[in-house]
Amino acid sequence: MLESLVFYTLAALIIGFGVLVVTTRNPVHCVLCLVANFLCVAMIFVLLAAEFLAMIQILVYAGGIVVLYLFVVMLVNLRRPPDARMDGRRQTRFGFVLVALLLTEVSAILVYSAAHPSSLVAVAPQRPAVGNAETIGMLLYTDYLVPFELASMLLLVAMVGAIVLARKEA
Amino acid sequence: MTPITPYHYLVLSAALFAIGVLGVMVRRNIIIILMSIELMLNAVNINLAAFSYQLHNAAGQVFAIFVVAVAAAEAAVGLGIILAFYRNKETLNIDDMNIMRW
Amino acid sequence: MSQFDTSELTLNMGPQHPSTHGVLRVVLRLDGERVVGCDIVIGYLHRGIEKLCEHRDWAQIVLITDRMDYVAAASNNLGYVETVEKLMSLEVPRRARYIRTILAELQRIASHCLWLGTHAMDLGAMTVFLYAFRERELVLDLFEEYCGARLTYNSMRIGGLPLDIPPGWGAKVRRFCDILETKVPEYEELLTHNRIWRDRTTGIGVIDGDDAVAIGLTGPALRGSGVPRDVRKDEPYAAYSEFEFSVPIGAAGDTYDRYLVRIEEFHQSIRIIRQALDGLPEGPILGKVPRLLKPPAGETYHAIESPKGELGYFIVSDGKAHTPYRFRVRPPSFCNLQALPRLVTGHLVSDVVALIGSIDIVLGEVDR
Amino acid sequence: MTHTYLVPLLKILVLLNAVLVSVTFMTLLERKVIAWVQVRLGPMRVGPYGSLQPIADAIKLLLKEDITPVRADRFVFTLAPIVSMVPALIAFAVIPFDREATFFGYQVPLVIADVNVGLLYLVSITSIGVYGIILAGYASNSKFPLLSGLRASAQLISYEIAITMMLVSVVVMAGTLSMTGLVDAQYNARVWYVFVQPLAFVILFIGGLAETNRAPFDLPEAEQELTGGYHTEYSGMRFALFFLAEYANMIVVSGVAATLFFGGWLRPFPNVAALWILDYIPGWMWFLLKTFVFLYVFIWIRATLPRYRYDQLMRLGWKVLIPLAIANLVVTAVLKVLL
Repeated sequence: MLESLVFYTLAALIIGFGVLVVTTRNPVHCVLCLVANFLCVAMIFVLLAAEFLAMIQILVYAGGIVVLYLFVVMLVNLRRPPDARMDGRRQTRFGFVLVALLLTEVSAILVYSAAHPSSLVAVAPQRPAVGNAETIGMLLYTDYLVPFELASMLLLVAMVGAIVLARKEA
Repeated sequence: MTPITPYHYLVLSAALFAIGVLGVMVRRNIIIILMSIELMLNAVNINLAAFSYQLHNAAGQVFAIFVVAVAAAEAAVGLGIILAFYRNKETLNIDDMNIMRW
Repeated sequence: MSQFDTSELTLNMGPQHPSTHGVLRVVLRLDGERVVGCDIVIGYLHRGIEKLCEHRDWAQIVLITDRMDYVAAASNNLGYVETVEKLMSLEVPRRARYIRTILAELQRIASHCLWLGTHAMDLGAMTVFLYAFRERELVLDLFEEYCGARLTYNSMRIGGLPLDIPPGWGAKVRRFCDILETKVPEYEELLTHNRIWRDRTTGIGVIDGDDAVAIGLTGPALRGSGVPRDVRKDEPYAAYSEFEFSVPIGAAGDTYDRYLVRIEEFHQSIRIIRQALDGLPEGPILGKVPRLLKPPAGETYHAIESPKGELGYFIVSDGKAHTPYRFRVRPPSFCNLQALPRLVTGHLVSDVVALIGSIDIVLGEVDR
Repeated sequence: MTHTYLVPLLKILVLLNAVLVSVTFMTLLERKVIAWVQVRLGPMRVGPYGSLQPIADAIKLLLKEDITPVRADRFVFTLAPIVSMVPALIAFAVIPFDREATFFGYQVPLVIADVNVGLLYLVSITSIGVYGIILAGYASNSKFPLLSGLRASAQLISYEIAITMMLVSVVVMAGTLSMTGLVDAQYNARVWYVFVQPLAFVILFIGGLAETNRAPFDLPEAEQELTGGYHTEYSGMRFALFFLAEYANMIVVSGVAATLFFGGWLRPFPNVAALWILDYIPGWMWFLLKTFVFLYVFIWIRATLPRYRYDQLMRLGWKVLIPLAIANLVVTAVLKVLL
């Protein structure tokens, strides 16, 4: 009961903030909506017993990546008159068609799978103990060591790339 | 109210993903397009977490963490490119970004 | 490629800003936080003192000079009265010269206390501010006992002094010197060897001796660059020729050296005051001055070492009127302020406040 | 029902009030301590020895006109103080004041949520706090706040790395992320972690100073340089919120330092039975006492040290603290595996 209530509230917030991200004209407000959206998603993760993931979501996404976005938006806004920030629309019709197609596809899959429940989904949704950091850590450093190292390489490359790109040329 | 099933999460995730797609298609400001991509990545994360919960398997969360790492890398490089571009062209309009080099 | 990359930000510091020591306005051009250019806008405190003096008689001007460097009023008085005495070739009694020296040195201590407090405050060391003001308060008390005023003293007369020192005043000054001698190490403990203080001041606003001379720096700001120029030594006035004291100089010419120079001047001032009190002669305090002051036609320039640098007066008398024909001040703050744009360029916003503090300006004197 | 909902709600209510009251009185403490350092009396007029000064301040700030600059982004301008205040408050949720205490026959653990990712929660919540400052800097539409916002975000992000690295080495020692678990681990290890991880503690404390924008790292709000920084354009209660958030953050950092390195609610020498007399002081008193000591040190440092410059601050963070934290982590991990 309570879980449903929390879920529907969060879902409404997520969708609402998502829509705002896409529709708001002022980029700074967009970034704010994005942060709110990410925080709600983090709470969804808590609902899914993935506390560690939720914290990572807040720490890395909301506290790190989006700050970067905010920074860039602010730096860019600085040098422009306010009216130049306004943002027209493009590809609107095509976008909506694409989204409609996407949603149709997803709902078709949902209807189909609801009619033919597969063995995978049938596992009882009781509260499992997979949320804690220990389990994830074990998996990360044993089964998924190679992807993990690759991810760290990716981050390193991205860091170097970002520095090279952002550096002013003398 | 019906109990919350994975379907609920999947619908939520699909909706969020759709919003992200819409943002990429509709907006002109490249920063907001990047932000819409972040929205889509989050939709994916919701899916991963939901299945991980459903299947009692933490692997889903591990992959969600990889997604976060990729998103961080993407943001760093993407924003770096945007800044470099902006310094040269004084615009963020994606329609103006139509040449491979300058 | 980087032709559009001129993202300069113009930052208007002042005239209402906590660290511009009054109503100085500094227009900074910033690249990020780095200063690439700096314009100084002055005049917010302009009262037309020089013109005003041409319409007051000779004795009244003493009072107006108080209002220039209002944290070192006695030095301003001294510079003016000595200029007029030079113009009129008046003989000043020795006792008056001694007391003038004591007053000027006390004033130097008070001014340096104020400088130290605000300079440290600008760099975020808030306690030094109150410590320094505590000692400044003692000086003000001494002045109050001497002439009844705490800020604008009107403490000198052409040809001597208006008042003799009150009984017991000398002992109080001695006691103050003893107190200050224990307190200066206290300031130094908080600053001189403090890692953050050194990081904030060493290498900031370096100017070498030749440049400093070329730009017209005087006072501690010049001596910090290693030029041993001190009017008290080079062209002694009052009773300075009779005392022993040394002129501290810096080596690197940065903010830290200017700080050290001023700290050492505390000690030198104490030394001078003690010698003056020891050798204080008896005698009159006012020389033979005509009732009606009317200096002969002529012009003269006379400078003294005010706490901030060389304070010079250029006075022209036409020998007819009871007022100066032309009155012009060479204020040390004004001339030293010219170095600011040169000092701050290339440094960060935080250093700007350090440098404004380090050249020690008073806007009342800059704008007059 | 009572236990699952009412008790936590009550705890939240009590804690929020306690935090807000102590935050207001922190302002008095700060003014008094700094005054004593500077050989003056501090506030003396309102109440005996000025003890009611915070209340007078609060009333004054509440009654002041709330000005929004004309060119400001009104929505964000209003949002920013809230955004900086909320994370500071909800961070208290995982700080344990004591294992448990008995109220009216109920055994109540003195922590709102003993979650198994408590430490991570703290780190992530504090990382949200930076938004308040950036947004205030942006929304004011004024140059000094803007510079301040840029300074603050760079500063907070850099020092977060060092702090997190350092927290990891504590976690490696204890093998848990739960705050209660960390205290228990110290009890079982028979030693406060400050003696095992002195470097980590120093880094946490320096990082904590920087995270809370306290002197000597108070660059974002340097009055002498940026005329107050991000809150230059704020007035009235919104201005007060920024200050309350800063003080609440100080309490959080002090509480975390006390929990992680000084045994939280444990009395000194918890395993020495001969000091049984110390047990008469309840655990939460010990915790508050330790927290208070840190708060005092915060204020003491502010009264003593000059301010760092922006580039020096970044150099300290990136070239000193982060390498040290990483080295500390590596050494800790190696020793943990070997021993």
